[in-house]
Amino acid sequence: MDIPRGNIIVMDRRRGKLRVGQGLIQGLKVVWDHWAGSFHKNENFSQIHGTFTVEYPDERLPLPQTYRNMPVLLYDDESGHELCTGCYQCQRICPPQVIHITQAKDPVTGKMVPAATEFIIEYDACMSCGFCAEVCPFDSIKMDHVYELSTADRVSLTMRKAQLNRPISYYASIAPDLWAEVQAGAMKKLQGSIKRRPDVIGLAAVLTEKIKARRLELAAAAAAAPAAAAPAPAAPAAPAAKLTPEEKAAKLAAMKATNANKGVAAPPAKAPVELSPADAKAAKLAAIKAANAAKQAGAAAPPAEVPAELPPTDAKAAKLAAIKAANAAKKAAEQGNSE
Amino acid sequence: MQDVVNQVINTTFGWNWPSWAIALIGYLIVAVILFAIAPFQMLFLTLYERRAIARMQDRVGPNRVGPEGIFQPLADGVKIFTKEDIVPDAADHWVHFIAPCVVVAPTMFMFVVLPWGPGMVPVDLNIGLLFFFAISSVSAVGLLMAGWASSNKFALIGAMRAVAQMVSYEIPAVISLLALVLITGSLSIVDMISYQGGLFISSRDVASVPDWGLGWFIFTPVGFLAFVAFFIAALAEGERTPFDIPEADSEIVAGYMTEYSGMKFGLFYLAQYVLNFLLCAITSVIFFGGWQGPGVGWLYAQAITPVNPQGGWVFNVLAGVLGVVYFLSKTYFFFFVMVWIRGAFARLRIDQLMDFGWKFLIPLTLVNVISAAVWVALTKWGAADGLAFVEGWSPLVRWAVAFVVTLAMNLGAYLYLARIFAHSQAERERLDDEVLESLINVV
Amino acid sequence: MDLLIQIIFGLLSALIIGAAMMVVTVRNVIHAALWLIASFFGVAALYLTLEAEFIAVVQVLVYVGAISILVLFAIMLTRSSEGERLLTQHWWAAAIISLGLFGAVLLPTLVGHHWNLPLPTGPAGTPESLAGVEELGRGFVNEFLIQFEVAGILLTVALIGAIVIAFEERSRRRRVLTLSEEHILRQRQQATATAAQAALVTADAAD
Amino acid sequence: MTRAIPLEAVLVVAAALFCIGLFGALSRRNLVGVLMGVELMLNSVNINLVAFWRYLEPRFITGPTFAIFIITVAAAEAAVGLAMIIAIYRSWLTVNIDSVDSLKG
Repeated sequence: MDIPRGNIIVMDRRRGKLRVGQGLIQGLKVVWDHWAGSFHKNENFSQIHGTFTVEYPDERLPLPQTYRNMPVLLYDDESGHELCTGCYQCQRICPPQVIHITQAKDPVTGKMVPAATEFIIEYDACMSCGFCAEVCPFDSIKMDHVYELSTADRVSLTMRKAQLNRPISYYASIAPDLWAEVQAGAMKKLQGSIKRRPDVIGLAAVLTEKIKARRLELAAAAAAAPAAAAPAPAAPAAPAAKLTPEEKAAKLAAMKATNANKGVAAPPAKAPVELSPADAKAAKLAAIKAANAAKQAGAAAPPAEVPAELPPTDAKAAKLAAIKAANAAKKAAEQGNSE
Repeated sequence: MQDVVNQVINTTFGWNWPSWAIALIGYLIVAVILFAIAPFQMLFLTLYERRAIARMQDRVGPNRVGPEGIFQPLADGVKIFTKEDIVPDAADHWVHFIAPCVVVAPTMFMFVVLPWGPGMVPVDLNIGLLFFFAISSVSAVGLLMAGWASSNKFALIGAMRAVAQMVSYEIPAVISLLALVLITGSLSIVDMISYQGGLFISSRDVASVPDWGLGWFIFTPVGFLAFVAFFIAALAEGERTPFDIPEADSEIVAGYMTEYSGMKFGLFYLAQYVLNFLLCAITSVIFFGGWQGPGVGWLYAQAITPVNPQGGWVFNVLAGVLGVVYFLSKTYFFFFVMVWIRGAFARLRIDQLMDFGWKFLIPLTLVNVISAAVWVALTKWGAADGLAFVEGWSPLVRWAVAFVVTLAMNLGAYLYLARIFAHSQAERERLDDEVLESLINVV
Repeated sequence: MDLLIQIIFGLLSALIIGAAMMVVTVRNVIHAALWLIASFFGVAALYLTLEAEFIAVVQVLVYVGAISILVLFAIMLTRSSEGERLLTQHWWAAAIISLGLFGAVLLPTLVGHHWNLPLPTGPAGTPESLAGVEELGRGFVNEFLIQFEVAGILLTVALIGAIVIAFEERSRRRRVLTLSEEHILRQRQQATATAAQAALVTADAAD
Repeated sequence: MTRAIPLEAVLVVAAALFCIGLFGALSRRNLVGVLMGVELMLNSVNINLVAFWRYLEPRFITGPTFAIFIITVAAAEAAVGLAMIIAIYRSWLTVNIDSVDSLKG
């Protein structure tokens, strides 16, 4: 007995007729058919017989493109820039208020920059409503398809920006049609915001880490190199037609370092002033600059080399190093002046 | 068992222990075996039920713990053992504590008269059948204790329902068995099994029938009707789904088990599944010949028995194994039927349950008892008992006449009662409507 | 063997008497009923030691399985009067009567009387055939036929009588409506209300 | 059995049970308690009957037959008695015997 799906079965109670248990037998037959049919798997989910069970860890159903689980942040594969501009739209609309954004500022001017320095989503309280993805004007937040998120503790479900970043290519792979719809607009808006982003602000967190490491390397190399030989070989990277984001950033840093080298007459006291932006990178840069300045000022100033060699892992250490370097530079300058 | 113990102790070791010590040891060994078997039956049946019902619902069921999920019951057991035992503050602590034991103990007692194979019965009581049902009615007391001691409304309602149901459905169960007791002429379960040799016709009724172990009561009209009535009553007594009113999850949480947790809850669960196993077993024993089946009788005739001391012990083992296989396969088939019914039917309301039991099942089984009397008269009585017209009929003819007459009686009774019952239900609905009308008029 | 039986008998007697004492002295009526069940069980076991298996099983079936359940039901359906006095005002008179009956009449009579016992049977003597279930059944349809029928009529009368006494008429029963019935009721009320309004309107129009 | 335990022992147990039941039936205030006392008394009578059958006339079935009749009567008595208790409770809202005294002038 095949019951077409989606139809309402109206049972005929057969009032007035003598009922002697035929209905019970009919019911048993239906169940028997299901039992007998359940020994083969129901593959297309269109019949009413067969086992429907998907044995989950072993086999998984393909998820539809519009499936949504948890929000993630997209960044551009090519430039490494995040699509997010820190516009707070998602933070405002989020019903359980689990999105927390810190707007980026230009370290030099102190102005707002269309990027987010920190972006936190508390996955443990997120309810997967998808409002953030819908409201995002830059198509930066998208809903991920990953659903195996369980952890042993609550804290590890608080996702920071580095954990939320996904390349666009990933999103295009899980939801190609959805991405194709918005791709043109999103990329155009991204180009616009990239123009307004100084330095490395707005780069994906995974890249900034690498850039940081690379910069330190370069800075150390530059510091170790003799001052006279500095200008030309400081930038080892050739000006190629197409640079990877890392190389680009590295080049930038190297250029800055050489600029500092060139500025012989630059007053060493400038270094602490530049520390005002509470940014690690800026501080580090300042440190490097100060060190270089110190080297320029006094040839016989060995302590100045120390801070450059320190591996400044975090902002505080960097700041400390910068201050030390500045002090050392000042001392060296005084010595030089007195001599 | 006692012969074996006697053989080992007094002949092999030559200790010359008294007979009561031998008997005690024999009974102890049997008891230990049964106490080991009962929980394993429960473990197996839980898995069996879950897998079977899953298939009926187009699912797979538990299949992750071990191959095909065979260790799932053990995992459940470990879980239940590690749970905290919570007793409500307002509970009557002693009664609350004793109730699970009172529920479990009778189910263990019932194993005493259950035959597993030829010559494999713990105690062959001459009132075995009555013992079985007398003991099974004791667990009702335990249920009532559990429900009352929990001092919980749901528990009390569940216990009341359970007891009302058990007491009501014991009557049709016992009366339907009474018909077969009339035919067999004995209350001993072993006698009932040995009556069922033959081939569709019992060799006791017609001596010329070959003994293939297939002369089951189910092939007679009396036995069939008794089987249907008994199985329905067994469903009600085992609180299986169409009658699982006492623990209707959607209405009264878990009935009398609501305030139980941990191993006490596990004991209720154990009692329930062991009772289900026993009911299936007694169904298979009484209506489907128990261990009777092709080959068992022949094998047992070659074995060492009090009748035939010169047999070979190999035949003992073979007959035992084959008998137990037949018995267990029948039993598990009936458990499958229980699961099948669970998958198919919805739960009854308590008044429907009572109506069905008292107004349909009991009259039906009473008619069946009269049919059984007719059957006995037509197949066994002679001129000496005042039944002169059967003289000269061959046993087969007498059997056939008895078959037709009892079939007509039972079928007629069934159809008539179904009609009456349907009318009474309609009348009931009409009365309900009247009450509704009167309510409207008041308002 | 004899010692074993004596020990078992002693334990059973203690169970029967102790449980019976609890039945009449315990304050909680439910507990009294549970002790009553224990006493019934002890009596059933005593029947077993007396080799009356059928009576023992009937005892369990009827007393434990039916009567005690009835008693428990009756207790639960009636409100127990906790906190009031357990015994009547003249309980001491009852105690004196019972104790006197036991100590002064029954005990001396039973112990002092000489019973004309047949030869003791058991492991030593030849086992004597006991009247079993079959004899009992034959007796019921031969010599005790009238009594059997009377007992049957008594049970039927008791069944009908109990139903008649405890029966509440359906129309007098307090009834909780189901959701669907409530819905129907409300619908009908609305229908009657609108009909009445319509009647009023027509009456106004007629005026 | 009959050798190990004297008939008197069984009869004394039955007599003690009877007296306890009598005390319960006479002194309990709860009607159900009274009924329980009566049940105890009936049980003791049954013990007596079965004991006499076993010790004196084991080949005849008179003892068990009477025991079964008494059990029948007890069942009927319990059914009717408890129905009456429920009926009384319905009209008096109590089951204490000294409260149900509307016939007392």
